[in-house]
Amino acid sequence: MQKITREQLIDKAVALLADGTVSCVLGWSKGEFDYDVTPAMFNNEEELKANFVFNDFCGVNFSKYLVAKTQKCEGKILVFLKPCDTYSFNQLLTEHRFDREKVYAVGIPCEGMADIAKVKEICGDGISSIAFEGEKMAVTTLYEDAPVMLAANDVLAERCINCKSKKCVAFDELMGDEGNVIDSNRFDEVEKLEAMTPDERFAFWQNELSRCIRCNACRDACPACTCEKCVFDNPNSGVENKSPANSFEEKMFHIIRAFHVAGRCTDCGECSRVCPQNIPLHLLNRKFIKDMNEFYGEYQAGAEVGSRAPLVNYTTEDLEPGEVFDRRDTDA
Amino acid sequence: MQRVGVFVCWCGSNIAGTVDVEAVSEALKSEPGVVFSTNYQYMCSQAGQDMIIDAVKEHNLTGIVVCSCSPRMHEATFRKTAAAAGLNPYMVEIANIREQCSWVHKDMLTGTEKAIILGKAAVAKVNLNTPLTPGESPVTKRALVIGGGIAGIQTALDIADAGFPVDIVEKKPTIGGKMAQLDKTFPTLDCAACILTPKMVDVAQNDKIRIFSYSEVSEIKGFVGNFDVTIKKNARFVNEDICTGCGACVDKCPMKKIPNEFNLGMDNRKAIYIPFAQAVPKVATIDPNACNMLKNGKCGLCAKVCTAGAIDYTQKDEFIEEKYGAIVVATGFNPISMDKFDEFAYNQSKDVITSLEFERLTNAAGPTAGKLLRPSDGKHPHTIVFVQCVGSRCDACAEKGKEYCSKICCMYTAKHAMLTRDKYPDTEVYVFYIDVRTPGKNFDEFYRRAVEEYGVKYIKGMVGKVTPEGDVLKVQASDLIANKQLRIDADLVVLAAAIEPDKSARPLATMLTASMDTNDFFTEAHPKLRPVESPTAGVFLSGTCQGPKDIPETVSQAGAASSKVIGLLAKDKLTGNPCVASSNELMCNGCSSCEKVCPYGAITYSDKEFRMPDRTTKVRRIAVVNPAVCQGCGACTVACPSGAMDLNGFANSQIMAEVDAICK
Amino acid sequence: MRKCSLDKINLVFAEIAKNAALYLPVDQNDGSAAYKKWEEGTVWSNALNTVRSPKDFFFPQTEDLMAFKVEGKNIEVMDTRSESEDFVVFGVRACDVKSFDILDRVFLTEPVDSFYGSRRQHGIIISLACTRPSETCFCKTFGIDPSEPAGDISAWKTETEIFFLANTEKGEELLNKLSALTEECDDSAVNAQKEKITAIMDKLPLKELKTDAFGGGKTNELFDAPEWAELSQSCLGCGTCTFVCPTCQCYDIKDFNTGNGVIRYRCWDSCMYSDFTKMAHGNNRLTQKERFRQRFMHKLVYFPENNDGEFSCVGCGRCLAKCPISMNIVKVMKKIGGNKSE
Amino acid sequence: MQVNEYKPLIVAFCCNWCSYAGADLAGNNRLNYPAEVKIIRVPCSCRVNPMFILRAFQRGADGVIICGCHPGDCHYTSGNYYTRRRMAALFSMLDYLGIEKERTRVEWVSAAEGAKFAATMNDFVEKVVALGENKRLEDLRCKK
Repeated sequence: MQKITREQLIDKAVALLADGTVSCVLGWSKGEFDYDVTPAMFNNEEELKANFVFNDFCGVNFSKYLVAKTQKCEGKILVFLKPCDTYSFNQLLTEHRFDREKVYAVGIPCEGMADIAKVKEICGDGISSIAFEGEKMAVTTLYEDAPVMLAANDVLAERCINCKSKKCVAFDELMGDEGNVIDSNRFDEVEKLEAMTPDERFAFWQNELSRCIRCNACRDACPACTCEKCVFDNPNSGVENKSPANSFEEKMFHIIRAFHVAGRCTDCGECSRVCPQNIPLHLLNRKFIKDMNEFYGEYQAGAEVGSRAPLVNYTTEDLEPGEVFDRRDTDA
Repeated sequence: MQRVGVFVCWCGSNIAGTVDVEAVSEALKSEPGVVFSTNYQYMCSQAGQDMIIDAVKEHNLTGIVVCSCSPRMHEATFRKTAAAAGLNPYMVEIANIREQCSWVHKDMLTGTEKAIILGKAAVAKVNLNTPLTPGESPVTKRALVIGGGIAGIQTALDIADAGFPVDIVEKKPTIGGKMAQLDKTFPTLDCAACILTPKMVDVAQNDKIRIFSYSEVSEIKGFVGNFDVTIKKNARFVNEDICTGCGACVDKCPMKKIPNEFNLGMDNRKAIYIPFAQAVPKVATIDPNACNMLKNGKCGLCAKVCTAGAIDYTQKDEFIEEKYGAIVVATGFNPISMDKFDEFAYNQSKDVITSLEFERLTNAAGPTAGKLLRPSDGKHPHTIVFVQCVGSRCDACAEKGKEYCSKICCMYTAKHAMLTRDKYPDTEVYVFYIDVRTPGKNFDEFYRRAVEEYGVKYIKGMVGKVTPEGDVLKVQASDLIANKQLRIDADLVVLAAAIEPDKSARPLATMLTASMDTNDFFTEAHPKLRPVESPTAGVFLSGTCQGPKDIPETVSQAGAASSKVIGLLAKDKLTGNPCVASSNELMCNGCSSCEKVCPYGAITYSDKEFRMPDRTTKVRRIAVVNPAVCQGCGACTVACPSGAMDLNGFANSQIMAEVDAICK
Repeated sequence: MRKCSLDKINLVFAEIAKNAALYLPVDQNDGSAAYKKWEEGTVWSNALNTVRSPKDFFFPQTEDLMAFKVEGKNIEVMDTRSESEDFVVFGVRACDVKSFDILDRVFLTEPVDSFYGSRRQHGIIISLACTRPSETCFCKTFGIDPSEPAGDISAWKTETEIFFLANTEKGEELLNKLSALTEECDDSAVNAQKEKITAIMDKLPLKELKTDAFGGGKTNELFDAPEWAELSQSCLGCGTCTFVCPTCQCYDIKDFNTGNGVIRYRCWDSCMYSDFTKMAHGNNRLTQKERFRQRFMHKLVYFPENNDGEFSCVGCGRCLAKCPISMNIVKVMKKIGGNKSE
Repeated sequence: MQVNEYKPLIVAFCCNWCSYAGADLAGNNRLNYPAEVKIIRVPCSCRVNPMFILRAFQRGADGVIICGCHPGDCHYTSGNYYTRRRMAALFSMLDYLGIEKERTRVEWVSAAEGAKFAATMNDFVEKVVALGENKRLEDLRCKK
């Protein structure tokens, strides 16, 4: 469960609105149920008190919204950034995608966000309410009289289980304790795939990617995908398409998507979160991250502003493309 | 839709021997856009070219495909042909059916099939060609030489000789550089000053050359032919135009204990000084850190004695903006610091010196008036140990020294050893070396003379430790050939310190967007074929800023660099290669990925206002390619995630069309 | 009404699959269900519904319309039609069955979409009554009774048995083929189940959602509602809602150059996309607000206006579950419709 | 003569300054290599976009090879260093998706290495032939 509370965040937002530091607030707005939270702009205390929420379902990465919102908003925007959002924030600044001066960033701690699918896996469908009680989540359904008590860890989203950092790397102000970059096992799944035979890997990805419906949610939610015009929407690019017309198109889309964000992807996990077909897209991004760490030294996109991503950098001693496999084959 | 003409060349039997040219021209007739297709014995001949010109006129062709030899051979020819026919020269594509088809495949069927496919690819590409016009930019007919050592001096003189104005920016109060500090030069043993100072005078007297001494380059903008440079002229508190260099001020200056940089601190100078007698410009300079008048307003003697009234304590740094067409980097070198080489006791004993200090000790204008005397007690040294490769070829000790060979040390050490034995035959001279490298005209002969005629004791091995004991330096070394340890009591130890690029080079490279290697030497545009040009157009390299060099090499490179500069400045306009990158501003994100991979610094950013669909406006950062600087490699096009960046002549759509045609 | 024990369900599937391809919801390894072709060993999913709607069977995401073979400068038109296979879709929920009526209104009115029509002719729908609706279900809002699903055959599943009732000739015919595996029965068990479902429907959180504020003729009233800006402010412009929607029917027709010719195909399009209905002059709807509004105005106002008051939403709840930022038609109806929606 | 011998389709992207010239030299010296290799000239190996490589596979290529100047010799000083990184990342990704790693290659061929060019192509084609047709990155629409 989150240590920082909705009330603390509202107080902060109200204070910053009151003293004129910011003119609006980018925050989470409550939904129909207790988990369907929508990002929204709040302009005053009244709106905040009525609709602002903060709970274990506030997973949306706000950084990307700043690209559009800073252009539209008069004055500064207050944005609450979870540690993983701050990496995206920095990466976007590295790419000059928004004006830093137009944002007042408040770093907030995050205890990991819940995955509603996991909640439903345990409690079943038909959720009528989710209440947060101390360290537990009480889930009531239409079909059981007593609520099911869930521990946060039972329903933690994959990206949060493999959280890479609890440290806010960008902020004007930090609420709560300063976290640390943590050791995660985020590459375990990638390693598992690497250990498979090519046939097994092909079968795995064929199965996963064949589910793609080309809704572009992965791209549109991705804070690295902020292109004014995506190559996949541009009829002149030669790769434009609106549908996964066949298995090649699926692979093409996902390879190029991952390649375009390689070195820029902060591993925030939004792509996998939003995929309606539960394709583990983060495993593509993480493969690039893992490879580049191994080939060219550790690099975390967004850890600081202005860093040079591995694919726009080089050393004269880099390994050869063929050596990628020699290395692996000798390791095995 | 393009109207394409296809011309298949037989190249005598070179192509026609393995490719059915008739079948190729026939097959290509039915390709989209093709309205005319033929074949001929020699397309490159006058008759062949006339055939193309006639066909263009007769069939209103808008694009031409020539199936012939490599484009590296005749692309230029056929572009000229197209121009003669009134077409844009870039509406030509070549299908290489000789080098990459008829010459490598033996079978007629195979050769013909492949030739058709290559032809189809060329047709597919030319269908997407657009007329390209090379950009033109004017050339400012003035060159800037950064650095006033022998490299800069020679470059400036050569450029000026061709009639172009040149400015030299030198950060020291005088030009001359390292060569001015040397005594004799190998392998001819003529005196450095005797050959350098006349050149310095030439520079001073040349009305095409301006010297900005005691100055630095503070900003560089622009591109080849059109650089805007800001030069910071440091305040020297002496009006250069008035100062006669009489030296009266220097005589009267009470501040006497300032270490003299020119003699590497082995003697002292005044707070107001002229570095050496032949300095150019020969004007005094006040050291603001030493001058009492500048520090606390108490003194003013120099102003009193200056009859010319040149002293100006209120002088300020001055910024001069000037336009240049070309920039030559001649920032030179320095010996590396000996601080990390404790084993040689450089910091413990005054009698352990570097080779450059040795030059000053043997120089008639040096601190000892040319007598070889120990810095510690002024006595004649009787045993001298020279240590080579101090910090050079340092594989294991990369953090202390350099991995590369400093190139000049073998020869100057041989010179030092020989001259010592010549002047002071009673002196024992040892030289410790890893290898003696003497590739150069008369170099090995010179070294052999040192050993054979002058009895210099060359020992293969390194000195492990130098320990000062009383007035003796205990030298511990190994003789690798005799395989034994040696102990020598030396009076003087001379270290051949590695050389490194001057510290000013790195920030300068950033300003120039010129690339450097990991050792901070400037990189050439091509290591073999364009060794005096930087990859950044309009930036040239002279002397040791590019790599270790001796004087003759430096002078020849200076000459080469100047001829490149002259070649550039001789043009009134620069015609660019039109196959350059260009960014579609509607799609550009301004993310800077392209800029990061551009080897030429051809990409800059500007903020542009766009009208948005909802009728608001939005200011967006967009990339702008300078076509005069871009060389057309295409690195940016792949770095660009949105595909906003594309390359003229090799557009994404064109290459994909070729792929499609080949894979049909 | 006929019934059969669930133990024998695979025999029923095998029997159906003898004459036609049989598709039914199957659990995938990611935990969700999807329609898969039945073959020996395929296990029927217990999930409430599939992520993708069954509209794919009649209106596939991608469908080749025709092809052109290019040789030299000759172009030959090729027939690529392939929608002549008989098939049965099993386990379609009431909401999704209703979606076919909505699609029919689009594709089967003149000019008839022969691709869709042909697939409709060749397909038999066996629906399935819901037993455990989700909190995201609001089919009732659109007059759909999940206990009374339509289709060629309606089915009800209890703990141990499955009940079938043929509604059409096609259904009757198919049910007859299953006579050896099924037995005639009365509707008491089914009625009991219906009652249970109705009771649950009354507990659903969205049970009060009303369409009163919407329908034909409301364009002027709603088009410029200030709420659209707020509702659309965080829309990412992805196509998730439209692609999981059983009633979204917009498509684009595109040409694919194969190198040897051209395949002309159609594929789903999304009104949320910036290049949706892009024409030579540019786009109709330039901002995400306009695109967002289009989707909901179409479902709630324009469609009923042209289709006898029929809304083009069936309340299946897929968009509620899948929108990356949890914006959806329910929130739109409540905000735009105000107290008329409660 | 084998009539049904499998003929792979190989696309070779060659940089204008080194590898394309190397291929020309192979021609000058009449060094044979399989006709299945079709060369596309690019200014620098760094011009090769991963999209081109996927495009080639989509359209029926069985192997794609990228040739550039040796590291350190790039006509544009650093282009091939970027190629090296991009392709290392891309090829590793393709392998991760189960696509046979022998279908893609980067080779540095200088203008003087005509023999190396021919040998490289012979070897590459041999490896691709051993794999057979590209099935994993094919687009069936292009085979109709």
